[in-house]
Amino acid sequence: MQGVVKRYGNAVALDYVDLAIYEGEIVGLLGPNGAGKTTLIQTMTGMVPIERGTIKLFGQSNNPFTHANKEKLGLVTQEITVYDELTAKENLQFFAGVYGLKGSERKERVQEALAFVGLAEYADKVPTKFSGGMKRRLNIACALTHRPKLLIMDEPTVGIDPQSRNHILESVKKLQEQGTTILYTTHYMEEVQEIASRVVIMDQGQMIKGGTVDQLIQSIQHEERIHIDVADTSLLPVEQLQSIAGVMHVDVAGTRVTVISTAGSGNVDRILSLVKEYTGVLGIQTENPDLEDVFLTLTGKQLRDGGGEA
Amino acid sequence: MKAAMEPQLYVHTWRFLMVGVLCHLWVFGQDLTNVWILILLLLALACLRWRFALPLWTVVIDVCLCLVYAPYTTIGYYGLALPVFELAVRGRVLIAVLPFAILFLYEATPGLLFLFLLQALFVGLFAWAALGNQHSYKLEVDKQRKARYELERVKLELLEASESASQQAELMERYRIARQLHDHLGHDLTGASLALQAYVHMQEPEEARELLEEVQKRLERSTVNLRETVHNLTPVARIGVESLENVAQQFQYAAIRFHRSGDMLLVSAYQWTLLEACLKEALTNVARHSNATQVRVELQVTASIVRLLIHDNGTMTQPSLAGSGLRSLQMRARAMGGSFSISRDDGYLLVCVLPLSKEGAG
Amino acid sequence: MTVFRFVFLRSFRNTTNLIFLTLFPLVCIFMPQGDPWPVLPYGYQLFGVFLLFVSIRLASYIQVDRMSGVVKRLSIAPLSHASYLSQHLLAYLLIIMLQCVILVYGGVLYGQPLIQPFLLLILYISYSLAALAIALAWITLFRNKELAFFGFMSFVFLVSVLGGIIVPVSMFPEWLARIAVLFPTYWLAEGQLWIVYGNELGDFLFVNVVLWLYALVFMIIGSTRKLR
Amino acid sequence: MRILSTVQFTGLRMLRNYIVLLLLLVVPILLITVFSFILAGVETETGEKPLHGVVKIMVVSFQLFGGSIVMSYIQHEFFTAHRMRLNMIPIRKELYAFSIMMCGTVYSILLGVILMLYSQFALGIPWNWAWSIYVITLMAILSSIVCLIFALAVRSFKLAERLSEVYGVGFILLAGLFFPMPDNAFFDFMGSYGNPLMLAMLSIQAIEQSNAGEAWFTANILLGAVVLLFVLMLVLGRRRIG
Repeated sequence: MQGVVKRYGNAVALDYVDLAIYEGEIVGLLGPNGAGKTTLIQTMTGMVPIERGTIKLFGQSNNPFTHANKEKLGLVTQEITVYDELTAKENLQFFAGVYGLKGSERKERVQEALAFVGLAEYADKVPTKFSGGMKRRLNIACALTHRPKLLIMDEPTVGIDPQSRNHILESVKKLQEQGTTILYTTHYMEEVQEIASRVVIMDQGQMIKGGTVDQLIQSIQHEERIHIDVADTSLLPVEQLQSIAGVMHVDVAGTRVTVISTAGSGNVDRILSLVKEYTGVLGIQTENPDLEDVFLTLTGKQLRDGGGEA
Repeated sequence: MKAAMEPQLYVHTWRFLMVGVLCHLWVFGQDLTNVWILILLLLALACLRWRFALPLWTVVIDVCLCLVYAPYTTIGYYGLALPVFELAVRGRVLIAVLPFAILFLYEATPGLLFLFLLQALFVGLFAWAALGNQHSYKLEVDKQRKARYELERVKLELLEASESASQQAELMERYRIARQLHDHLGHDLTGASLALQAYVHMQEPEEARELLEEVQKRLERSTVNLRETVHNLTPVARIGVESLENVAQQFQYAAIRFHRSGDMLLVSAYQWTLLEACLKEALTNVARHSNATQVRVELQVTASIVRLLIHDNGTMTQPSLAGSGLRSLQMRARAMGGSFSISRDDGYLLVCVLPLSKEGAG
Repeated sequence: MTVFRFVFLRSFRNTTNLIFLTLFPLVCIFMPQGDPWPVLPYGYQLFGVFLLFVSIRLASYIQVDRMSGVVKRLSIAPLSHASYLSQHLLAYLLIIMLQCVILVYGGVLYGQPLIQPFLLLILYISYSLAALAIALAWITLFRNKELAFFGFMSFVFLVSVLGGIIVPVSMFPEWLARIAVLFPTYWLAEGQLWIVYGNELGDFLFVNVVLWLYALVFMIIGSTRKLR
Repeated sequence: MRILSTVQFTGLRMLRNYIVLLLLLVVPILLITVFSFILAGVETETGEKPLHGVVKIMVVSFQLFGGSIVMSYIQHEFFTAHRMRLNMIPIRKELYAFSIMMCGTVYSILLGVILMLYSQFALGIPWNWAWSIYVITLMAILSSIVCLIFALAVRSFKLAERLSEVYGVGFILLAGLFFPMPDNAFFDFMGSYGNPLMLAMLSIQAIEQSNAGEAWFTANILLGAVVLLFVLMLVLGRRRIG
């Protein structure tokens, strides 16, 4: 898509956005709430019309949302969009049917999709009996029966257990190996870090920065995180910690203090001795930067603070 | 609400309002039940226009319906307000006036009907103008934003060019210093050094004393020369972190805490300019718009980046987006491969990060 | 026609729904005849109110689709919104028609004085089309299923009283009788009057056309595709 | 006295439940207004206005549905959403249930009184205040108890809800408000002394005709039903809650 503008009322939701997704990639789309991620997805799937600019889908730029093109698109919605009255299998049959699959082919694809997300044993159960993770997996399976070329996943892992999440991430990787292109939005940086081949960061309806995970981390490389578990956080000299040279951010949560500091400045020692003066240290751990820190460094705000709606 | 200002909303509301007026006429008139069909049909058309952009010729249907019913009921005449309005909304004033001719066929007091059609015409024209305005306004805004982005792109290239120019200048300057040192000091110091070597092997005390004097003279001259060269090279203006500190110190509107860390010499001159501009802009904003009492300024230099953070405790949040000053700073920061962000969630927070690179441009 | 088939599957999965859908027409058949009003047995009068309730129950499936985001998902599938809606409405109409058939022919078998059962069936079908459209338009106004349902319930009470299903229009004062005409329920009562007393087929057709027009208007309003 | 502190919030929740307000206050007001328009000029040969009876029976009949408020709150607190939490809280559960029931009943009576006020001052329908409120109170308590019995006796909430609707609509039907009931002993009984709605109406009418004996008699039947069902409710409640 190129130079896309979209307004809601007088508010500009997308402001001359350019984005290209190439075949076989997993693109991670990051951005705080209200950055325009959802609008971006809605425009690129033709759910809402755009005001300016062009959208090119599978090489077709005028009227890209033909039925033939839509057959190659898949969407995993943020909400769990399955029918509660129908069993897992019937849900899949329904969505497969909408995409024009029939007879034995549909049967096969449904079985395949069920097996793919690991729900084959639960084919004849209704989703109301499922756990959160299983519902999510079913939600994903519903977008797979027609084997989309481009799969858009809008926060597919909100609110589920780690096991299901790993399962989902594995499936996403597997899909990519099978040749599916994937656009993945999420609030969880570690997910993007794990699977995305390229990351795009959005803010206020504009693209801020793009590149591979490594490139982005490289740009702020020389930073580290120091987690210290202490006996009593109320005694902590937060002000003094902040005034140590090279310390960029101090965060206290529970009994854990997190300090973001310049790498190689020998600060670990300094911070530790300062903390020790005031309270007992129970444990310490240092961490190299991840995408979360990229975002924090670039904008000074946390990516995930609101959670929920994107 | 912003939505309340959408002219399209008023157009839809007016249509349904007019159908409401027709209903009112029907309820309090003496018409037969059959006439109710006319109102329903007109309502259906209004609904269709609400959902879809019907082509203009569809008003012919409205007109025909009204004319068919006109001999039996006055609602047929009043219903003409709808097509009149549709035509006016599309700017076809002359055609919109045509239905007024129907007044001559109308036996009862035509005054009220005339006024009714007239208001439809005027409301329609007004909506037409408003819609047109809105459209051209949007077009203009988009065009301007686009132009600005183009401009920014050009600026970006210019900035990159100026960055490399400044690096060139730096190299030239180094070369000049080297030559000056070589020309003024090198000669005398080499001479002194040679003389001292000769002095070691000297037998005659008289000659040796002369030689020593010579060496002393040369060294004195070198010292003077060195002092002069250095004096000539030292800039009068404050540079680097000093100038930043200076800016901070002269700020009087709020208590300011300046805190720096790292090796300031790693930062290039052109980056100092930007950092200074950032600080000035932020402090100006504090002074002008904010009710902050405390400002925290942090400057951190690491091996690879320099990060400037300005944070105040003001509570006045301005909804306006990045102004032109901030935007240009953002562009310049990006041009240097860095980033620039502002947030107003908790006081005013400005973060500018620039990469440092030892070799060439980042 | 996948959507069409699965609409049936969904509506019949719910057993209370099934009981609700079949039991009521059966009960209506056995309700007594009033004197001098209404012109048809009471069950046939109340069935008009009941159809409105059935419509909102069925239409709430579409609302659930809209709220849960299924519509979003389907909007990127190769399926136009018009065909989504029409397949739903067609399926619902079939379900309602089945009830009408049970009611009318059950009544004939039981021996209720229905005068012209076939035309009565047609009247019911026209009316249920309008009722479905009204329910569809109604649910587009609400975000919450519960609120939409209970709001509709209140709406139905008022419309059936004002439309002359619970109380005969002939009892209304002059001005209220004219307002009654604005409600679709009035036309059901009017059509039933024709079934008993009318003789010109044109009048009956007129009643049906009005009901179809109601259906058209409300269907246009209800056809908006809401993506939250 | 921990229970007392919850009463305030139960009350607040009820006042902010707009669906209940819509169904039990706005709809009846609209309906009786419409009926007052329809029946405005109608008079019987004896000079009575049928409007008065219709409005009164409507005000009373909406009390039949008042119990569903109590039922849904009890369901929410004791059987579904808050079940686990409630088990953990150190209060006497039967007292809490009782306080919810009282709140719901008082709320229902309050809505009834608002309807009476409206009909008296906006539509000019004369009420015998003290007695009518007494009868309405009895109706509200009865309806709460009946709905609670449904909630306690049936496992599925949906079914209990349906049953409470059947209770309300059923007695209105049996009273012959929609259409006349068949003429036999069973329906005769259910259309008079076997029907709480008719008992309440008979009682209110009797007091208006200064027939105190009849009024007390019918009201006492209601009271008896309340006491009987209350015992039944206690037995059931001990099994499910206590």
